[in-house]
Amino acid sequence: MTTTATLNRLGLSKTDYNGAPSTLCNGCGHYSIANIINGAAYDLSLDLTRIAKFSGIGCSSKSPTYFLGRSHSINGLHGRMPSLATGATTVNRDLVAIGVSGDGDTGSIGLGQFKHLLRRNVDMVYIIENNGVYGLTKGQLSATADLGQKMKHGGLNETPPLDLCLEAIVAGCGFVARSFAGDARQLQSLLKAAFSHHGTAVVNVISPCVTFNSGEGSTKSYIWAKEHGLPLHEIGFIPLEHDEIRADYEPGTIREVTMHDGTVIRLKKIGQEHDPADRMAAIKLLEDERDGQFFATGLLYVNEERWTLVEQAKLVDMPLVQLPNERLRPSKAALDQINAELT
Amino acid sequence: MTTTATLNRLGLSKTDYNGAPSTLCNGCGHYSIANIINGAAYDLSLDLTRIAKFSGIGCSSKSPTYFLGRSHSINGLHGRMPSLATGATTVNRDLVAIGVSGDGDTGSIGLGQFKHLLRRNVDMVYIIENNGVYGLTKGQLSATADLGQKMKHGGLNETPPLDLCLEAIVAGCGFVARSFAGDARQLQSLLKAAFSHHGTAVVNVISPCVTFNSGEGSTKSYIWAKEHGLPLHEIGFIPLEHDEIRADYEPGTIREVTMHDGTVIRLKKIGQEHDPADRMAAIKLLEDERDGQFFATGLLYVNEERWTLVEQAKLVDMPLVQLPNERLRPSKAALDQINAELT
Amino acid sequence: MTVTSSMAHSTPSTVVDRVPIVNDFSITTATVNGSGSQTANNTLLRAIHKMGVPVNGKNIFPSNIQGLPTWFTIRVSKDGYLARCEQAEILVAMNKASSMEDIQNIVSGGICLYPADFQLPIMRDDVTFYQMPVNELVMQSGAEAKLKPYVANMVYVGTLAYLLNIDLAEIEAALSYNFNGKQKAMELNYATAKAAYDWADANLDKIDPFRIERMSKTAGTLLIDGNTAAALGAIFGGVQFVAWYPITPSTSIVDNLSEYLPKLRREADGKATYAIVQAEDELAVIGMVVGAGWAGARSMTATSGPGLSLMTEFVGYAYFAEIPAVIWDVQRMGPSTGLPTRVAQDDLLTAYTLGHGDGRHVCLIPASIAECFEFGGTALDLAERLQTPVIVLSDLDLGLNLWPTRPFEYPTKPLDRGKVLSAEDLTRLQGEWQRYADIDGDGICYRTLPGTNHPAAAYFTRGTGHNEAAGYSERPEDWSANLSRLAKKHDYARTIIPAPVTELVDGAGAGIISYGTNDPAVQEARDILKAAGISTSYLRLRALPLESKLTEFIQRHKRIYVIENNLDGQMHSLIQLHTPADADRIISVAKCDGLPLTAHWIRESIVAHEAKEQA
Amino acid sequence: MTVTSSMAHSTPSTVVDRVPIVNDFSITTATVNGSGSQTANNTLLRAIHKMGVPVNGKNIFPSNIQGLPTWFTIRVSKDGYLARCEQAEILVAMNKASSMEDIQNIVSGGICLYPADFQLPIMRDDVTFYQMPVNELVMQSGAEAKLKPYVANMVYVGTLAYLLNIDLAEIEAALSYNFNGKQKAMELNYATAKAAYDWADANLDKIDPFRIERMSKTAGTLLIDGNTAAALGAIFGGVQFVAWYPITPSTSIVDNLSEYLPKLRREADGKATYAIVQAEDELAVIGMVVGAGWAGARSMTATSGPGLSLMTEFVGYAYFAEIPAVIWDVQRMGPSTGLPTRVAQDDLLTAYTLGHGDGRHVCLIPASIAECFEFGGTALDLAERLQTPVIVLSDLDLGLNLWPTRPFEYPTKPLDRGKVLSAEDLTRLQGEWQRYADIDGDGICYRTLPGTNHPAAAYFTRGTGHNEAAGYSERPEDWSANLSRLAKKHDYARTIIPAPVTELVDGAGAGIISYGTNDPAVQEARDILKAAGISTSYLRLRALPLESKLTEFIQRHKRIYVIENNLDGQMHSLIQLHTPADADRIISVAKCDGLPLTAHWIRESIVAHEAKEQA
Ligand SMILES: Cc1ncc(C[n+]2csc(CCOP(=O)(O)OP(=O)(O)O)c2C)c(N)n1
Ligand SMILES: Cc1ncc(C[n+]2csc(CCOP(=O)(O)OP(=O)(O)O)c2C)c(N)n1
Ligand code: SF4
Ligand code: SF4
Ligand SMILES: [Mg+2]
Ligand SMILES: [Mg+2]
Repeated sequence: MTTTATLNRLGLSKTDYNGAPSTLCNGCGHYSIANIINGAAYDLSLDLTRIAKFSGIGCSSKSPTYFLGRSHSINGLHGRMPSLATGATTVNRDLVAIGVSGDGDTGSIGLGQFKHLLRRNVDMVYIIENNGVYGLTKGQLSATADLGQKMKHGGLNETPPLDLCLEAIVAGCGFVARSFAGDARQLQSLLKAAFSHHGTAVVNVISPCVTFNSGEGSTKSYIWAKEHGLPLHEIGFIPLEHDEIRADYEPGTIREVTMHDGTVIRLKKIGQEHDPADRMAAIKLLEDERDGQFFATGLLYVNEERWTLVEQAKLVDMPLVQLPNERLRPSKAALDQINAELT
Repeated sequence: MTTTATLNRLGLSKTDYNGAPSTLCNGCGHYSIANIINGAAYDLSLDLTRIAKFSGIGCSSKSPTYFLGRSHSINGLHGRMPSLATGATTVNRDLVAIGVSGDGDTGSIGLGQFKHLLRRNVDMVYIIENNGVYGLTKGQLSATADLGQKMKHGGLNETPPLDLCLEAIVAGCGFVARSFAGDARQLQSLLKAAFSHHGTAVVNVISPCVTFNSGEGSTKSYIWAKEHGLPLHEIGFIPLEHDEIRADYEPGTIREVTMHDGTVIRLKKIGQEHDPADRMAAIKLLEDERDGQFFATGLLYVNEERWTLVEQAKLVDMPLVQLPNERLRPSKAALDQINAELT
Repeated sequence: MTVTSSMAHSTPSTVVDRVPIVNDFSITTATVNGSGSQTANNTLLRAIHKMGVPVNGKNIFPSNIQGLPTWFTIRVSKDGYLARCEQAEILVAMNKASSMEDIQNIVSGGICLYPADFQLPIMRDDVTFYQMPVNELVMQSGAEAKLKPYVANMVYVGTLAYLLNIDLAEIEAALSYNFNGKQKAMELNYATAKAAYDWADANLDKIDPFRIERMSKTAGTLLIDGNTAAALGAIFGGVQFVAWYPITPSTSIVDNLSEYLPKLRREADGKATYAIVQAEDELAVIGMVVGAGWAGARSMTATSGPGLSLMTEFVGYAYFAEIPAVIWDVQRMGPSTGLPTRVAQDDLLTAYTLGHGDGRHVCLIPASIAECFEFGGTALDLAERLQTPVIVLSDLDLGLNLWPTRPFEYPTKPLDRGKVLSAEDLTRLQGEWQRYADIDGDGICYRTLPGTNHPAAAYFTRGTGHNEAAGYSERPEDWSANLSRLAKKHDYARTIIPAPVTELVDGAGAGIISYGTNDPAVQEARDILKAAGISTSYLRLRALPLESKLTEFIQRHKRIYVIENNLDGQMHSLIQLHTPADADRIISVAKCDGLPLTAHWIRESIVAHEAKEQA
Repeated sequence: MTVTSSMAHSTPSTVVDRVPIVNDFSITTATVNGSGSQTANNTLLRAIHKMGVPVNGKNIFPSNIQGLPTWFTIRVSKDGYLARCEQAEILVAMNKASSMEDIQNIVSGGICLYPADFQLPIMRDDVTFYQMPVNELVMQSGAEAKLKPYVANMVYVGTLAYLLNIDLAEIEAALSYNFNGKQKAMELNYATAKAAYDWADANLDKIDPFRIERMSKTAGTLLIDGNTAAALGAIFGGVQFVAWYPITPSTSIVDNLSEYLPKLRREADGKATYAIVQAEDELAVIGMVVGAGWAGARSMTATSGPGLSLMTEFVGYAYFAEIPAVIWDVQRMGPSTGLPTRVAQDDLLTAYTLGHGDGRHVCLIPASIAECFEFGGTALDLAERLQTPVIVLSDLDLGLNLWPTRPFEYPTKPLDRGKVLSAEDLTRLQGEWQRYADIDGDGICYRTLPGTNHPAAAYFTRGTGHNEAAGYSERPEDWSANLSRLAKKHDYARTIIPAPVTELVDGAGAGIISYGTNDPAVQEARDILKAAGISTSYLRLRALPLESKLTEFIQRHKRIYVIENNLDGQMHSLIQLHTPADADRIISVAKCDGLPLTAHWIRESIVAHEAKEQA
């Protein structure tokens, strides 16, 4: 009984979802996230052979080594994960794609690719492990560093941070969530929802760098995130196969979002009123945060309507990479006809 | 009398502000803009020797040849104008910098540099000549192409356009305006205001490409822009030296914005209510436009508060490039001391 | 006819004996770009081609859309010489702005056609000038205002047709081909050409010797550009994924993919077995291509110099992580933005060594339409076989201009998908495999694709140091072993890439080495040299890395000339490095000014060197 | 003392005669990164240095922040040989994970120190093992938990100090230097080192021969890394603008600029005469640097391989538009991301030819701390003089490791700002000037800066074809003339760049050519070879392009060995191309595995070749 209880629908145990031992610093937020990803994938019974992991360069981008060790993975170039993922998911629409990036990787060098990926709506979960610094290169400010943050060599940061959630929304992203590496429960639920999303699901996770940016006042520290994080709702994830009986909730406290694949996300209001289907409301939420007193976590915005890149490209149902060679090379008759037309 | 009347404060005539003859297509919006720039510079009596023109690659980016021919100019690489301008204006804070770019140059390949330039608040006027296509390479879709726009080789565009004004605002830009190459009066006023702005002033100008994107329904065509453009206000520009007598306006119809250099911009309401000092209002305006029925023109957002990059860097008042060599090489005593410290 | 009679008003004094010159001259039309002269020029080209006479047309155009001088040169050659000539026998001077200079470039004894209203000062008495009543005929055509510039060009088409004796029926057929079904446009244009022909017939006194006569040298051939051939080659090579960003002169490769793929590679339900993604820039392009290649698709892009520069980091990554990718670099004149609409062979060294650190890439160098088509597939095969980026170095002259060619040949070899382990293979191997183990001794290892349904399929791909098991490693031994294996793979590549094409001539003291679109000029120069008593052997390189046939060739000849269209003599350098013992005998004959090399220049250069050698 | 006595428990059987080995051995400390061993290692290094003995320390560390094996090797050499040795006489085994392998790398007769709790299986009987009571001493130190790993390292500092006879006062001084005023930390650490020393004194039976004795070879010298020297050099070279993006191992150049510039280049009112901008990536970095250079500032950046790759397009632009820019490329192991924390000299070819199309860049190659400082200024001078990008090819070994050096010398030459026309100049010239006219015949033209207050000052800068007047031009003549002038400028550069340093030895049959941080290993190898009867000449290159002195050197010697730290023998290739007549006699001795070359390997390689030559 106990043994079967610890196996998921695919008959895999939790440890089957593990990656290699971490070489990140002890306490690094990225490592917590790695474990949470494992948990979500295990709970969802994701097929490890169908998962493809993508990353750029940075401590965060190293982390695919530390989760889902039995899945294919490509650790690319700094800031260029989006393009790699675009190519790979387009030619294999069956892949379950997870991208992991840092705030430097996505917000500094990779901002252009990030925004254009969202415009194309590449079908993937895009996790930003946001610590406000460049961890791997030892603590320089990234594009999400706080205004007034102390710089390595003296002086305070005068350049306003990019809000990557806001950037995602205005670029047309259809799933924008924010969470915190220290809130395993929320993050895991959000990740599950993200896997059900149709198109790019951005999950911006505050992930403290204990070595270079956990000083007092850092909005990317454990303490700050715990004290200022404002969950918008409790998230329940109701997978397809479940036929959960609907509990009676107080009217107005529950909102259900039906994802493209039929799963339902149940949001139980706990913070301020927020309708994640309302793009303007999501933007306003983020704008209101700019005074720095709190930051909302949870599902900020969701829109299942947009076509993914693969749909836009009107591809055959079979992944392109699985097409047999006969379906790739047109016939001799076709060439003869071209020759004739060109003569 | 007539001759002096046609000379500006610097004693220069209108033609002194001209550039070389255009090699753009007849009727190209970019050429109208070139002339409007000349006009604004003449009116403002800008010192041509202090102006530096920056551009990337594209028909738009070629246009600095066609205006202000007596000013220095650098035609850089595709999408990289922002970085060139950042370097040059930082080392010479006295330059009056004008950047000219296209929607492809800024929105596609150059999006990252554009956004990061705005974060730094480089002191310059940044003109986007927005025609929704790549003119120079003969009509491919750019990042501002309309949803549903016909593609060169069949099919309709499924990728949502970037709204470069919205992008500018969320990146922290302190002056965001939109206009139309066919509205010389408005654009010239906006450009004058832009020159007075402290930091990056983005002027996003719908500039029809008559050769590749002026078909029916194109939101970047002359016809569409004329029919759907919605000026928010009439713009009066009151330069420093003037001591204009204030006419009596109906209360509520006039809003004055005092720029950093003391000039005043007087906005006379003609369209819907809009407070350009309200960032959220500007965002909402742009969001509301997304149904495509109109587009607001005028000064969308202004905020004179932010420090420019030169201020953030706390540079000496004299342009760095004018510092004599003695102020660049520290003394022998300084080196001796370093040697001593390191021993 | 209300048109003023406009006779030839200058009889060349230097030309005494007007022996007919048949099917052997060049025509230059000088126009303004954006004036639609391309249709006119292609019509002439095609008509002559259809009369069985070998022709090639070169479009020498500016890098803007409208209003600057443009030249189009048609080489008509009964002997099949299709290289550029420095001067033309026939000038059609439709651009007043450039006409003074253009007229200087007419071969003595040649002719010049120009619109009657130009009032050209006649400053050469060795050239025959013919006025054309362009304005009148355009007026008569009744064309609406915006079509007038187009119709104007038909006047020179008709006039030339008369003068050169080009069959009007061929003009009509060519127009109808070029307008491809747009009947009204075709008729308007043809009517004007015909009117011009008739006017010329009635009014012109032909006193020049130039003439086209039917022959059958082009029978059964097509007239087509290299970029179209490349696109078709890639399609028949089974391309699955294309990412791109527009850049002259590579854009038309993707234009053609976009035209032909929907016709050739959509399933019955209209769904596509390929994807084309226009990226936001070349950094994203190459990322997508590499991502698709990693996932197992045959993927490619087309670009030119500046785009290639932006791909530098990612190409190095794909080389080191061993991921297939194909890049067509249609070369234009660099460095930097350079001359986007002019030709050069100047990315060779950059392409071969692209990326920081050590490393060399496989490059293919097509010289003809047939090779563009062939390499379209070969590049994809080699990329997958070698698990590495393959760069095809075409150029503007080959890519954009029209060349006669035999019909495309259907590929006989099946697609080569390289060493990929399927789930079944893994089961058979009991899951025992290592991504970077050199099982076969050719330096190429086995890979799996993401999505392979086997628990042991997954491996970790990275641009950092790794061991055979694809684990991260900083161990010096692992690093050295891996780089050595990559070098071994490169050596293996030498044996499977397209071999040079060699023509050995007994007793030839000099061997010529060249590549790409220099070929027609080299061929012609060799014939001229031979006629002058200098016989040469010829080796045409078709790929990098260099290989053993080249070494043999070099050793067989006393003097080696490497002819190329760039400043630094880039191939010359690579050859010197390949055969250091012979480095001193290998002479660089290099030039680049934006134009294709000419036989004349090659001959002069070689003669000068040979004279030195003899002295 | 509650510490268990922990005597040396293995007496090497192979070593019979324990003659003291003084000031001539290597120490390797094997630790885990993030454990703060750097302070301990630098303390040892500095203490020995201060005892007058030449030392160099090499940090061989992993590319992460914490938890992976790290080695630090201290070469102690009375003769001043500072190259890496393949094995060390003394191992401090603080990392159990790597200890088995580390112990294999001890020179026979050497010693191994390790924490008592490791329970190492003693598998070498030719090595002396000493246990250290690390845990006990750390406990005794009373350090708070997070400081414990740091303090642990002090145990080996103290133990080694005792064993090698390093003056405790020097240890104390070095610690106080390294902690730079942090008194408490210094005291805690010193107390532990001292406790370890005392414990060793009381308990250890020193039976090994290794010993430090004071000498005076380092008197008056500093111990410093190349990146600090480069930063200081740039500051004393008047740098005005720095843009950068962090990348290992170049980051500390900018770290040092950020430390020193505020001290050295702020005016009385606290305002800066320089700007440092951290860009969003290297594409922006180089754009900013070029923009600042165009505007007239001395501007620079520092990067490494991947960053250099991203700068490809812009460097080609700056070359062609003729804009000064300085790039320090602190080389690490490529291709691709490679080994970010390991050394190589592998960007040479990439740097020299960076950019598509033709073109060559001036590169400087420092070999020492002094040259890092000197080239900091020279690069800025050359960039402005030649109006072109200058790339300085340093490397990780030189950039990050500590080397003894003479105090920096104040530059004697004034800043060279190149050919810039002021408003006054223009008035004198009556406004007559052309941006790209070669007035002086050196290929370098005059420029004006934006903001120059003269109506004729302005010109148009572009990466497209241009004529002498800086007007856009597609004319073949203009293009050729411009490229030829750039080639001429490159030739002129040969005459003003740092010349090679040559040591000619009469009768030497072999000439060694090398560059950069190979220098110490080459010097040492030459001495060993000489002792073995093989005398060699030596030419150390300091810049590209190559020049005439090199040619002479090559011609003087029968056999030429080019020694370098990369796979492809990149400099070897460039030299072969420079002197094709001699190409065949030029032998490549190249290796790269992430570590600095050793004298041993160089000697072996040359001996093997020489033997072949003799045979
Ligand atoms: C082209 C390039 N430039 C610079 C680097 C060096 N680099 C490695 S990681 C990194 C920053 C990573 O920051 P972030 O994405 O926030 O990841 P974190 O380490 O903070 O998780 C940089 C600049 C690189 N690898 N490649
Ligand atoms: C790196 C690089 N890639 C591609 C190109 C080719 N190219 C030149 S202009 C251009 C697009 C210009 O579009 P836009 O900025 O909208 O300017 P427009 O011509 O429409 O005014 C492209 C793709 C280039 N010059 N450089
Ligand atoms: S440096 Fe920061 S981001 Fe990197 S592993 Fe350590 S804690 Fe995590
Ligand atoms: S192509 Fe379009 S953008 Fe370019 S010059 Fe012509 S009209 Fe203007
Ligand atoms: Mg980070
Ligand atoms: Mg455009």
